[in-house]
Amino acid sequence: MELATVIFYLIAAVTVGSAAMVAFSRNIIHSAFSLLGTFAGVAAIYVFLGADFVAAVQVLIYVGGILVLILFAVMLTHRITDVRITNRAVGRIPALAVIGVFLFLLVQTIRETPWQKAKEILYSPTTAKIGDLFLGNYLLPFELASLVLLAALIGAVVISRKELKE
Amino acid sequence: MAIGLTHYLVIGAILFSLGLYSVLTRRNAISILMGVELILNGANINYVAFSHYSSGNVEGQIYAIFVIMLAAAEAAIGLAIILAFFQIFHTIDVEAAETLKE
Amino acid sequence: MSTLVEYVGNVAETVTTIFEGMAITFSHFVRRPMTIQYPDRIEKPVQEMLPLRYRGILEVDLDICTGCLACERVCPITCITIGIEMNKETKQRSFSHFDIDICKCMYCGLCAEICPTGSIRHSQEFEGACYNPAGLVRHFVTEPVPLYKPKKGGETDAQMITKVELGLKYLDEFATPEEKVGGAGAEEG
Amino acid sequence: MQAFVDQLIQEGYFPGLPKEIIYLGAMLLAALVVLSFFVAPLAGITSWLERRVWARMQSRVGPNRVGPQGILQWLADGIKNLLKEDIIPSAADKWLFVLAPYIVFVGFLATFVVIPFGSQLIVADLNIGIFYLLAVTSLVVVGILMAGWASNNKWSLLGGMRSAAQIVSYEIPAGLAVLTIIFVAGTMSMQGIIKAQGWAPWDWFLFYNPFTFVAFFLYFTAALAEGNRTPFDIPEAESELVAGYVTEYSGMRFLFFFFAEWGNLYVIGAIATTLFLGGWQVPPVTDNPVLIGVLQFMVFFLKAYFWVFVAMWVRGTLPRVRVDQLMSACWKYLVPLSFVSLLGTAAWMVLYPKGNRLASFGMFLMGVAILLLFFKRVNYQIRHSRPEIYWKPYI
Amino acid sequence: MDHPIQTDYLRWIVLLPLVGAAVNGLLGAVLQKRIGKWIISLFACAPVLISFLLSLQAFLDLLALKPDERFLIDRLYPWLSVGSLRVDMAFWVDPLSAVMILVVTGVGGLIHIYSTGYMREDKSYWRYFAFLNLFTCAMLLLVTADNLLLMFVGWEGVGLCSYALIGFWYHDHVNARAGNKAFIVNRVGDFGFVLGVFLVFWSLDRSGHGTLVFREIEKFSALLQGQEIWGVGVVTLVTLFLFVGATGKSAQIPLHVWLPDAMQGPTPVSALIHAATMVTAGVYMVCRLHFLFSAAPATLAVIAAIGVATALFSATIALTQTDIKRVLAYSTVSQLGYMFLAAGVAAYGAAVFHLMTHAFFKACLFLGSGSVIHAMGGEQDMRKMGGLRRSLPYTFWTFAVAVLAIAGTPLTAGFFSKDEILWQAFSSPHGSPLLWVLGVAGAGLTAFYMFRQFFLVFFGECRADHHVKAHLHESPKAMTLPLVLLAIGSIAAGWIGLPEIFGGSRFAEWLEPVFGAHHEVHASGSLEEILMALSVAVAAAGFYLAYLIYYRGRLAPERFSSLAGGLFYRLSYNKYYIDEIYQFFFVNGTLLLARIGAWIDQYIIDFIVDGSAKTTAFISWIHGLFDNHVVDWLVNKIADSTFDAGDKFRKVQTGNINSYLYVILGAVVLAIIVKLRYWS
Repeated sequence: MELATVIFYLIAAVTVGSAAMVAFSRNIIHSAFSLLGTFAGVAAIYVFLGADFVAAVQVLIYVGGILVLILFAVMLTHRITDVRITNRAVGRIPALAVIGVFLFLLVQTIRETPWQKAKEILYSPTTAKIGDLFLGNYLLPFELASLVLLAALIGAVVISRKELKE
Repeated sequence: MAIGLTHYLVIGAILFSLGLYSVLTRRNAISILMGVELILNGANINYVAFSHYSSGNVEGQIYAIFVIMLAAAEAAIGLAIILAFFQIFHTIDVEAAETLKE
Repeated sequence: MSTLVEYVGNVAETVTTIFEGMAITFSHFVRRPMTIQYPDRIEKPVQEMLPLRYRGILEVDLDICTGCLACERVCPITCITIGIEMNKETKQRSFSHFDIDICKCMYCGLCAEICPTGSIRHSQEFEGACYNPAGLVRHFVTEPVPLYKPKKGGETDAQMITKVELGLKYLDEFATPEEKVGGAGAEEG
Repeated sequence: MQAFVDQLIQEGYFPGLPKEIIYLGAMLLAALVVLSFFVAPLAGITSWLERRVWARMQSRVGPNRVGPQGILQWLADGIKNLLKEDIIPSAADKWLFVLAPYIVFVGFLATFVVIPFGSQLIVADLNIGIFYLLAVTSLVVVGILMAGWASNNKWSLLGGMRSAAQIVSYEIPAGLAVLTIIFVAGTMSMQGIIKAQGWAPWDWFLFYNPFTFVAFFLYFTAALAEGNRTPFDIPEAESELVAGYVTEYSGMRFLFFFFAEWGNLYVIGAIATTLFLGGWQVPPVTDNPVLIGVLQFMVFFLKAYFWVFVAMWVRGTLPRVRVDQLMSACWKYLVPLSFVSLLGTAAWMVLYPKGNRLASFGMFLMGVAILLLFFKRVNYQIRHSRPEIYWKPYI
Repeated sequence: MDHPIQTDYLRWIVLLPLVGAAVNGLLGAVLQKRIGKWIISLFACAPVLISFLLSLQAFLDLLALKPDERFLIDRLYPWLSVGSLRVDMAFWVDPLSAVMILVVTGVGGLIHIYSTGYMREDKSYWRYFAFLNLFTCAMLLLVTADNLLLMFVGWEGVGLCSYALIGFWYHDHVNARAGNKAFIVNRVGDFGFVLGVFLVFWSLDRSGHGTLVFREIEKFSALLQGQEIWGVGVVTLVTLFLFVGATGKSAQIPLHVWLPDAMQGPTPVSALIHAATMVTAGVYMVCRLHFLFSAAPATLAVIAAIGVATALFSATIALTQTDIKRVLAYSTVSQLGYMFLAAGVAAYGAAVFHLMTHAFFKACLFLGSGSVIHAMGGEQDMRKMGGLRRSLPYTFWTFAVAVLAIAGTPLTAGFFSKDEILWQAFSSPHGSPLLWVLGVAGAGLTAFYMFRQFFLVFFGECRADHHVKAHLHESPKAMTLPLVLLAIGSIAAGWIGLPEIFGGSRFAEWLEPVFGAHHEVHASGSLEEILMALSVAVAAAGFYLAYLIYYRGRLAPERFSSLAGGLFYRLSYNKYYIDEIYQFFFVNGTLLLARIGAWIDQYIIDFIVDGSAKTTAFISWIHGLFDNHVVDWLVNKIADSTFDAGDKFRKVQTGNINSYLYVILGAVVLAIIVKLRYWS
């Protein structure tokens, strides 16, 4: 087996394993910190797929931004000095059953579908291309996204602001 | 078996399912949010994998970046809502938010 | 408008004050340190460089101690314990023990101040480290020592004269600060 | 580096071993060498130097006993820490407690991949180099939060959360300041950015235009905050929080945190050097490639280390800010100012697409003038307090 | 011609006023309060003046080129790209738009300067200048636009700004209504314009060359020939639609009603709208698309007819108006009629020439009247003026020059341009002697009413009351300086367009690359001289009549006003009751319809409803018994069971994400199963 294959399986194992931790852990803090493994693993997978810029974005935004936000939220809404913070889950068995069926079907679909193949698989720097596309064909979505971010910013501020009356 | 598109798609599917499981079973709003992040990551893997193996250009990555961006916005808004929720109900159990039901 | 002026003013103030502060610290950087290096890299032993009024570990010159117990009473933390017993045979009182626990001592100097003869005083010694806390209790009496009685008409023994004079000199230096001599104390007197 | 390993394989040094294993071994070996012979001494000596510099600024002497001038103090401290008992509090979350220092350390160490010590001395010249740097440093936040929470101690937790809030906030002005340089250089590759500058000071991006000049100080300030350095060291403010998120750590794990902190200081200097100060660019004095490599390394190292010194100097000068001051400084001052510098640089690029030599010269002269003014102030301070000038660096 | 010269300063001609508008509009209130009005004036006037200088630069650049290559273009960026429609944000300057930008920025700039004096006392100084700049920007956008769509943006922009400026003193209800009126009437025209634009694009696109760029439309305009919709040629239809737009913007019959009302705005605004900018937009548009209009003789005939009718019609109204500004307003409508007359006989050069000269003297007249109003403390009724020539020397002299010019006195600008139009109306292949006769009649009327106004205002005894008389004063420098400059322009502007017999027109030469060569002159030079002499004679007659009536007082005006029992006078005085007719037909018609509806509703339907209600009440009383005992039981039972069911089903609506997700997931799983099983 090639080294690359081994590393791929290793990364896949880390990713899926920590994702499973996120889903199954009884401690919400463990869930949250396990997200780190998932995000980092996914970033590594992007590197494998030749998407260097996306990988960096993934680390920067997911790890540096979203994960920290989630951790903050967890710590602000729990009695943090208690180590054993429970993370209640209900209806595990039916959920597992449904999800199992769903996953089986998804994998089945993935295997059966004849996916289109690219002419050649390139590993080249993508940053410039992405930049060109953002300011070219995808200018409108790009601007819209900036608008969405602005709206989200304002929304977050408005929602989390303390009401003066109460 | 050489690593190919299918492998990545399967990882994406697994992440998606785990996220879905998290969303389905959790009663804790933050846990649900974490499940959603897993789902988005699963979808993103698919985007980038297709971009790499199927189309051969970077448009898929552009979509992935858009998704990441929106995920950031969603996390910010979601957590703001959760904090507001916590201030009102003093818990973040989503079952508490049933006042609209009556 | 005024907000903007204030804003720019804040920034300018930050920059200039940091600039000045950095200059000051840099000027300190090229100065000679105040620290005296201990115990080596100095010309002579530290103890010799210390002034007479240095409050080092307490010591007692039993030869001129009158056993008045003033120090024991005045000590706020009772680190001085003095034992005096009467010798049945000679009808003389003598010290059975005179212990100072320098673990407790806080170097307030009250005992040295009140001592009539200057027998208890701060030495220049400050290295008290030892392996056992018990070692920090200084025993000044190994065998009973008679109390000192000032002779009428002055001392005759040359050895005693130097001791008494040393004690009085210490008292002058330590117990009566200069201000008292020339200032308030003189007026009261 | 890969070429070198390939060459070794070609010459038959490793008979019968699969190529991947050799690569793996070479990578691990290189990492070990770099870690133990560069990063560790660097962090250690930085810790020693900081104590010396700080002491001198406070008219003290500082550690000078272990080795000549106490230069081996860090080694003594390190060995002492290694030999200490490794305590894990019983109420702590054991796994996370153990994991946290490693995450911090990984976040710190991963930055060395793209730091260009010379035109050849770089592990990997990623085309997203500086972006990668910004990304991996955000790993540290998670590690710190993890440490803070896992210690199960309110001081640790407060320190961790303060630190995380601080780092997340200050990432914005730092990123914006970096962005101005990306604008000017037109690339994110570290080598590319350096190659866009010249060896002469007026070719540096620091003097490219007034906005990059400001951006440099904004970057440095924000980077100090990101590295939890005074005056932004509230996460480990010893007068408030004992030792912040490292309160419960001891021994080796404690060492890891401080390793990362002092090493980070050098990384900050290295990034500042790369972005603003012309990196390893040297005047064309020799053709000997080895000599040039050595020269480049020296130049880069000294430039970067100068900023480490400045950070120590700042620590000796400024008092710690309050939490609210910290946040308002970031959001009210650094962020708007870095936006201004970003937009200003963009406008400058429109006005002078090829740069403006005259402006660069002018900025350089201004920099020299500021420096002269500075030394004039220093001279004034020295004369003012009539101290004994003492140019001896050792004592 | 296919490779116009790319420049990068044309954008600033348009954008600088926008910058001024932005600064004044966004920061004006603060600046005015903190710094003072002078900074507003600076931000308002400087951009326009710089634009003027840039326009001059563009003009000189054009001049340096060979006549056939006189095109400058400034492409900013691709603006729209939808289907086959590609629209660039691009500004171009050819000889025609060069004339327009010079006029707009030049006259507009003078008006800006004038306004700094006129509006000095106004509280909303900054708002006024913000809109004025925006207006200038929109007009410049309109004339420099490279394509129809961009032109439409400017077109709407001037409409919007005119609305804002006419209703500038919106505290007064009348002013706000005047703004509304201008806006709504313009909308009617704009609708036609939009239809025209759509039709152009659609029919070009049908032929495979969908474009809105003027030069390309010109290139492909041959493709439109032969296309028909509803039996009418596409070209005719397009030009008619566009002309509807032009009538709206340029105040031609029947959409002229907004213009006189627009006098409610500040006087400089009237000057800007009526002299230099907005109303000329229609003429400009027709000239710009002359190749389309030339290809549609039917439309040309319509344009010429409407033009001459408007010219005459509004001249007759102007005869009797007493408001100083209204006279000028109707004179504007009338002069615009002349321009359309010229356009209608395919003499576009003459139209543009008149447009330009008209800009000078009409601006001068308006500003002069503004100066008068300023001096009179806001009084606008000419009957209360008189003898002002001594108090207002500058105003008097400049006004005199402008009146001479508009009346067509030989050697003034108005003479040359009007004469050119009349000559073209006579001699052009599309013209006819009838048009000429009507035109000359209009010229005579123009001379009459202008001199009437002139004499009423500046000569005779002052009829103002005591109070006003004491305060009569000449306006400040900022107001007189533009007047003087404009008066000079009123004389000088004509000399660049001398008629054939005096050595030929430089102006026509200048516009030649746009409009093509001169028409073949099919009448001799001497005929032109005779006609010219005739028209001068008619104008002189008009002057003499006015002189007799209003200066000498030899003839009482009542002798004319009482003709046919005062019918003509009342018709003219009341503007032919057009507003009332519109009110009656369109506004009241709508109201009447509503009333009829209401009546039907009230008497017929209500009766039926009431009747049936009573019947029903009776029947229900009978049913009541049955109802109470049988139906109620049933209904209650059903209601109860529904309630029970709802109670049970409510549990589905848990408000819980998880349970919803279960349902969604179940559906997805089912869908995948079905897909895999049955469609793979």
